[in-house]
Amino acid sequence: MKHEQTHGTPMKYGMAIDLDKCTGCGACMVACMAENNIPFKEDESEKLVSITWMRIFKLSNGKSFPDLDICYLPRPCQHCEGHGGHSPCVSVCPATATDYSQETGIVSQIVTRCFGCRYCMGACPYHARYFNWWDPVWPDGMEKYLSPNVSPRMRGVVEKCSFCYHRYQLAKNKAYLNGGRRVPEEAYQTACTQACPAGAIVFGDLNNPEHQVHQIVKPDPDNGNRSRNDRAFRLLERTGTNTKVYYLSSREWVRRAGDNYLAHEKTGQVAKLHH
Amino acid sequence: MKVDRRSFLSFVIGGAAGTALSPLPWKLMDDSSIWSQMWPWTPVPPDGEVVYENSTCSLCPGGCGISVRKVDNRAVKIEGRPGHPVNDGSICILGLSGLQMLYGPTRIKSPMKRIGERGEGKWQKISWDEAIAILTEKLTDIRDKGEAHTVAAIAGSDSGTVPALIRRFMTAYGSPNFMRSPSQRDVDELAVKALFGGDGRTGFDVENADYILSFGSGFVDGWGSPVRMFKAASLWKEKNITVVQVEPRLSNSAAKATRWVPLNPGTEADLALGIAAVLVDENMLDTRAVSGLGSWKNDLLAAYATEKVSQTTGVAAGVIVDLAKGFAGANRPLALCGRGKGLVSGSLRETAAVYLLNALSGNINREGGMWAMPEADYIQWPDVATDNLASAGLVQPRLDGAGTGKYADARYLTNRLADSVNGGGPYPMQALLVAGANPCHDLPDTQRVRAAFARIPFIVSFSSFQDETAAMADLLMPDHVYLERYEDVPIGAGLAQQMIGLSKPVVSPQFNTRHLGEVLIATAMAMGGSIANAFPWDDYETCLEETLAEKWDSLMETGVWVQADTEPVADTFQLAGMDAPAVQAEGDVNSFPLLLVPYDAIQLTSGYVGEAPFMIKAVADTVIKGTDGFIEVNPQTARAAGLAEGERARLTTPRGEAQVCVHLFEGIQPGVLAMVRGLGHTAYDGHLAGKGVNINELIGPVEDPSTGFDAAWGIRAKLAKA
Amino acid sequence: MDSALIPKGVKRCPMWQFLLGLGIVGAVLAWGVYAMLLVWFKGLNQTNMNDYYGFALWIWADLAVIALGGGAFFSGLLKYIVGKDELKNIINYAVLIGFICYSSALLILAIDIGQPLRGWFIFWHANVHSMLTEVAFCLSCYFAVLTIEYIPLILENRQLDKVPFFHNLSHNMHETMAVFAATGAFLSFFHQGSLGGVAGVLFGRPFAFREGLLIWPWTFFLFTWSAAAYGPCFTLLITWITEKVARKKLVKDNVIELLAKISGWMIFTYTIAKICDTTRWANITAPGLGQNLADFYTGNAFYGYWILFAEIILGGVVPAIILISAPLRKNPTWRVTAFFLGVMGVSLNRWVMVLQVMAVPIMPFDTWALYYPSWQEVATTILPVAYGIILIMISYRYLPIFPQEAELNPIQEEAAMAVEPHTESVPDLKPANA
Amino acid sequence: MSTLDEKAQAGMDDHAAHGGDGKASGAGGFIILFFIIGFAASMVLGWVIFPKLLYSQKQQPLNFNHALHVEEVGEGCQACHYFREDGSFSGIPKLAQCTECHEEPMGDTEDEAIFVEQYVTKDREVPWLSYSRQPDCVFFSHAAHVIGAKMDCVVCHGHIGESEVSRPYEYNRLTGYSRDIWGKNIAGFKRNSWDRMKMDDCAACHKEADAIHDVSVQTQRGHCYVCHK
Repeated sequence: MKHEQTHGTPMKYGMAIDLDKCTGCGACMVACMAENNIPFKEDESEKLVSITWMRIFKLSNGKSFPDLDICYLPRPCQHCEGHGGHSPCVSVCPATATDYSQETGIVSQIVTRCFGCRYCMGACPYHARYFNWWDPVWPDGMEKYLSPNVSPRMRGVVEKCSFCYHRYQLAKNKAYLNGGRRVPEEAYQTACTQACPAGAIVFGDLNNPEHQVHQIVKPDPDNGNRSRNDRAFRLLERTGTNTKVYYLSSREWVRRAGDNYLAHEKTGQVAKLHH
Repeated sequence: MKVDRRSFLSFVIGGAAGTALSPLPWKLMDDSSIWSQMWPWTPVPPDGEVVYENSTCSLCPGGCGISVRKVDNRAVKIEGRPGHPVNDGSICILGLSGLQMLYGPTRIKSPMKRIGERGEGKWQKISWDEAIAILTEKLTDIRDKGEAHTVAAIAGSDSGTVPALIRRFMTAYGSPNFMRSPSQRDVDELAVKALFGGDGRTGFDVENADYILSFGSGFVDGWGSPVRMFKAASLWKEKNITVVQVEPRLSNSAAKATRWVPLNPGTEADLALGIAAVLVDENMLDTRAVSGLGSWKNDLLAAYATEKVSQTTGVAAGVIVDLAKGFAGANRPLALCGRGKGLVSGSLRETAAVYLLNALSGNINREGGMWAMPEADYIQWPDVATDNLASAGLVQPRLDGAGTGKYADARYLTNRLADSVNGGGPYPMQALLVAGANPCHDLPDTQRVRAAFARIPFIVSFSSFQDETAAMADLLMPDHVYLERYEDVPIGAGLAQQMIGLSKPVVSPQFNTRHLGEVLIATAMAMGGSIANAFPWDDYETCLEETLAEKWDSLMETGVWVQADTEPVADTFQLAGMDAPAVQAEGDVNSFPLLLVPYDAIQLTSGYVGEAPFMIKAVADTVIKGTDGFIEVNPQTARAAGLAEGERARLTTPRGEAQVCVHLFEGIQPGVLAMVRGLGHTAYDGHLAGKGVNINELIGPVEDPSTGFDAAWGIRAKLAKA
Repeated sequence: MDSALIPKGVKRCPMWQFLLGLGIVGAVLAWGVYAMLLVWFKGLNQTNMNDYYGFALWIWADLAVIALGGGAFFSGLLKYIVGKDELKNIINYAVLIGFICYSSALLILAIDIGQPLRGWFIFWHANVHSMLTEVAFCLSCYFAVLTIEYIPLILENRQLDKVPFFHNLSHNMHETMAVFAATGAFLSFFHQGSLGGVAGVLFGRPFAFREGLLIWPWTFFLFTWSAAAYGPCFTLLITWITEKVARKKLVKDNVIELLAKISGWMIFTYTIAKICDTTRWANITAPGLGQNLADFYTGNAFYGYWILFAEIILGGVVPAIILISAPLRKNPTWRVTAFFLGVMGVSLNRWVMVLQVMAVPIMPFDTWALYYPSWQEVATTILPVAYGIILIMISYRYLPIFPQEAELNPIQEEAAMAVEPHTESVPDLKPANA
Repeated sequence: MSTLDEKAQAGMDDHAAHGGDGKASGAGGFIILFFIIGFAASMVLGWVIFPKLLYSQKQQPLNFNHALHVEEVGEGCQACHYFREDGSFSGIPKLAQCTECHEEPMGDTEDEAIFVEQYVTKDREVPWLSYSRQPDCVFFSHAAHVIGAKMDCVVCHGHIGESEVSRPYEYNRLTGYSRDIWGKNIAGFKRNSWDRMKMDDCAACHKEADAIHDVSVQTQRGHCYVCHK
């Protein structure tokens, strides 16, 4: 909004996920499913056709017993900013069913606009986008728990994590009622952040120095929004996706697993590719 | 005029032009796309006013506070309740899935009686009056024959008013056979009695400890009060505290620990005593709270020399000394025990050995230490005035043998139930009431449990769900689920505080179900006499309100009641239980060269309630794929058996065999196989039934000779290509 | 029976034989249609695609048929713009093959999208940044051009041609064909290129991503070029197959050789460009993203270095040499081998740019995803092949596709007989020069 | 057509042209007639019959007199259609709200009797048909418009507050949506701002009000999530 942007700097919602704390328990996944009316089938063990906006990957250091180490990595949509808002998926959608907001930094997905070409899924290196291969069917009676805040999707469209944008919408409603426009930090938190029993996820405005996520990440706008925190890394930072989900780990092998490196390259210390 | 081809063509062209200029094609194109945007068969959730209802989750013993979001009359989401002393806003995967249980199709929707063969699944809906009449008639019949003691009841827990009502009913009726589902709580209570000399449980001040030595306790796999433990584990990370996880498999807890010490399965007690021996040897002790240590020190040193322990446990001697020094060097070290989630009663020797470590470091009943918590005592009902029939029944020995002879210290030996019913007991069982438990799936050696159930002439299930035990029942009297009912939830689960939570009806009952408390009161009334007199309440809510007395108002308001100061059971730790023999895995090494150990996963409930679809969806494809269940195998072991990742194999134990898939995992010792506990359901619906293997079909109870509890930590096994 | 419809001066197989052929191919077509309906009514769960394989067999088929259909625009360009007039003897067939390829591509796209009823959103709510938008617009426009190019051919049917309106229409359209050819070439440049861009712009996928020129990645130009190079190969291969099936020569060798030679040089230059591209990508682009060739070609059961060899050497260098070298080119066996290898090469290239892109793990902790199509996908992919064969059978039988056919295969005794019956079927319009 | 025919004629040889001349002009008239018939028929089908087939009507469960209520309750629309504490909009009142006044019949109209007998005494919600219900994928913030932009209800809802009878609820048979959303006029012409409430109408109004959220990188307009959920 023209007169809105003058109200302050645009927001850039993002996350910091502490992998030292994450236990891989799956509460974030289920919180997301429950919050966002995500359907399920009788068999969800075929993970390549299982809709999980939030998915937990299991990372391993590849060593043998007893030196093996594992780490869990929850992967929501990374809400890539790319270069100037041209995230990998948004720029390829032929029908403008997904866009990047300069106001919130959120990559949207409008399922009623999507006609299911799946190009965005091919473009997303994080596999954060899911296709509705089937009609969503809730077992008899279970449709009662569906939330009116998120529209259930139909067969044949792509869906993905929205950073629980509807919570922002609702928080903004309340802000209007209270005579304001800005949504306070605690009024807009994603379902996964709220649920995480380990407190591993921190969500907020990366542009706002008062927000915890900013304080943890300390993004460096002069260096492609890289974190100034030594424990922090982003997934596939080198591809220039410029994601807004930062991960923290004290283990070097975990940080190295977040990106592709040639054998001689040092973790987290390679120049960013320009394009 | 003649309509020739050209005229017709012209008509068609004119029609096409006219159509193109009319809204018909364009509007149809637009509308059909709009139709496709909201197909009539895609549900549209109705909007409405949003309210949040506070309650307490009772799906596990954790006792978390929940806040249920409702839109008009529908519950749409369960969230953690901010500010709650247990979980402060967080919630676990099970708690989040509650609504799928509430609204799920596997609920038992009304009272039913069996009309087909047992287990055939043929039921007839009946009214509550009829159900209560059937139950009353059956129980009266048995009692009138002077055989009241042949009726048994299994409950999920024995704390809180509802289990107390069951127990009261059994007492008034005249049966000593009240049982509860086995768990680590069994051995913990017994250990508190043996070591501290009173009734109670242990509590662990994990938040304030500064060194954690966990003997296989899955502190982030569902041990204790799960959400509280998750939060503690994060706190440990923040405070940079050393956490040592001792277990044969790289569990999630082991992966979260600062150090994982793999050891030979089943040798935890040896390691704990080995560490104790180092502490004694190096005099790194604080013996203020320990009595009777004197001469025992030498026995300990002799029996648990570091080298010897190293051999038994497979842990290097240096590591043992290291652990001892780390433990002794910390200000507030804390040792935990109970494998995984603590679903097995466990061995007294192991429990006592770990508690001894806490005692030797002087952290009993101290900040950051282990507390000997007394039992909750808020249920103060007058004693039951039993009539002659009841009194005669009550003096009979228990079917499971608990409380007498060599099992004098055990309260419940539910693990012995199957053998007892199958002919080993003092008398046959004539009727069984099951509430909040699913023994036909959860008890080890399920085949034998099911055989026992087949012999029981009359089984009543109060389950809300179509579980394996309900499938074996003759009468179904479904309870409300926790979101539809009032209930007090005493929170034990390792907390170093006394707390009571309150479950409140968040939504009105969805089906024709009835509160178990109400059913018990109604049945008692119907049976009349002294039984009716034992239940002086009009309804359950009155009973609950009267019982909670002054706590009621604050519970209604805040949902949780915390006792300010609790007097510990005792401050002195007496040495006991540690000289019992070690519990060995069943089976012969030559025919079964490998060891199968169960492990617990937070994504599975491993308890009374079946996993909701959401939970199963979060299970990795290396645990279940399709209907196949996996076992974790070290690649070396798999190679030796000629098995590759994902390959099907036949797993055989002395108790049974199953087809499994192989998952290669470097996080497990060669020669050991691990299988998750909780799968292999035969009841419920297609979202759960038939997935994976129930490890209880492969493993049987192994009695701890000193207590009678099941202390099986694994079983010998062999693996071959399928 | 249908001899009135058969072009003059040529001989066609008996009706029963024709119908039998139609029946057999029609059965395959019906199988494809059944699969198509299954997909439309039950959804894309009928396929073996998954969230890692959003693009699979169908998109490959699209890319492949469009590349192979490139013979139409390129021979049009050569004939009408460059002025290689001999190509008029094969241009009809090139147009027909192009028409089949492009209509097939559109059909497959209509099956491939999850919400066919909303397919028009790509035009109505177009996102100008998307390569697919560019593809959709240029593809549809070029398909319209191909239709326009194909119509005069239909109108040349002996009976239709008798209708003065059609006759004139056809004649006038022929006159303006140069304009359409130019438009077609222009549109083709963009949509062939955009199809290359589809993979090349995926900057999140180092295997596909290419740097480039202006707004386009290199793959944009490589795709246009390869379509121009290999499209004629396909036209020539199909011509050869048609000749084998019809058991007669349809196009003179000098025409074939001319197009083959041009194709050879195009393949040659394309292969050099492709090698340059691959070298740069392997040594600069991918390593800049922390990946090297071994990451793309090892660690899975299917995609190995062989694919590079098959695509660039077998499908590029070898056919280029054969077609450039006059003695080899003039030898029919070598020539057809080159056509075959070329078609294989470009199809493989499209496969790599679609399916291998999806298969390669990007996040270091991810794994290779392999895929095999379901029968529904196979059937719907074979469907256009069957449809193409049927359209060729009908077009060949009733339309003067090959201007040199009559000359190359003079009819002796039956000529008169073949003409006779048609006078009855259309009594009021006597052909002018019967 | 005739020019085409002449052209065609030029292409024919003499023999054929002879017989065809008169015939062609006669047929030409018919041809035009047939064209007109086809054209007119399809225009009637498309403009008159089709809209009748496309839309269907339902009556509200009972007649509601807005004008009367507005007069009675004062406070205007907000008296019944208010904002909840969380900033959400209450929409059509629930029965409980009505029974605050209508516990007993107020007045003796037939509708009042139906209301009390059928709904109040039976404690059943009235299945009102909402003229302005947007599709499920739409997030419309009344707060942003009414509180934030201080817009009048009339802009989108028209003068429903002055109505004395409930007009029939018209809905699209194919999509099931109210005709108020999808446009009263089949040609898509709007006379009033409330005649249609499709996405383009939202966009047009936002543009007019200079309230364009030009934050979407792709559309240079509002971010999709401003109005979608």
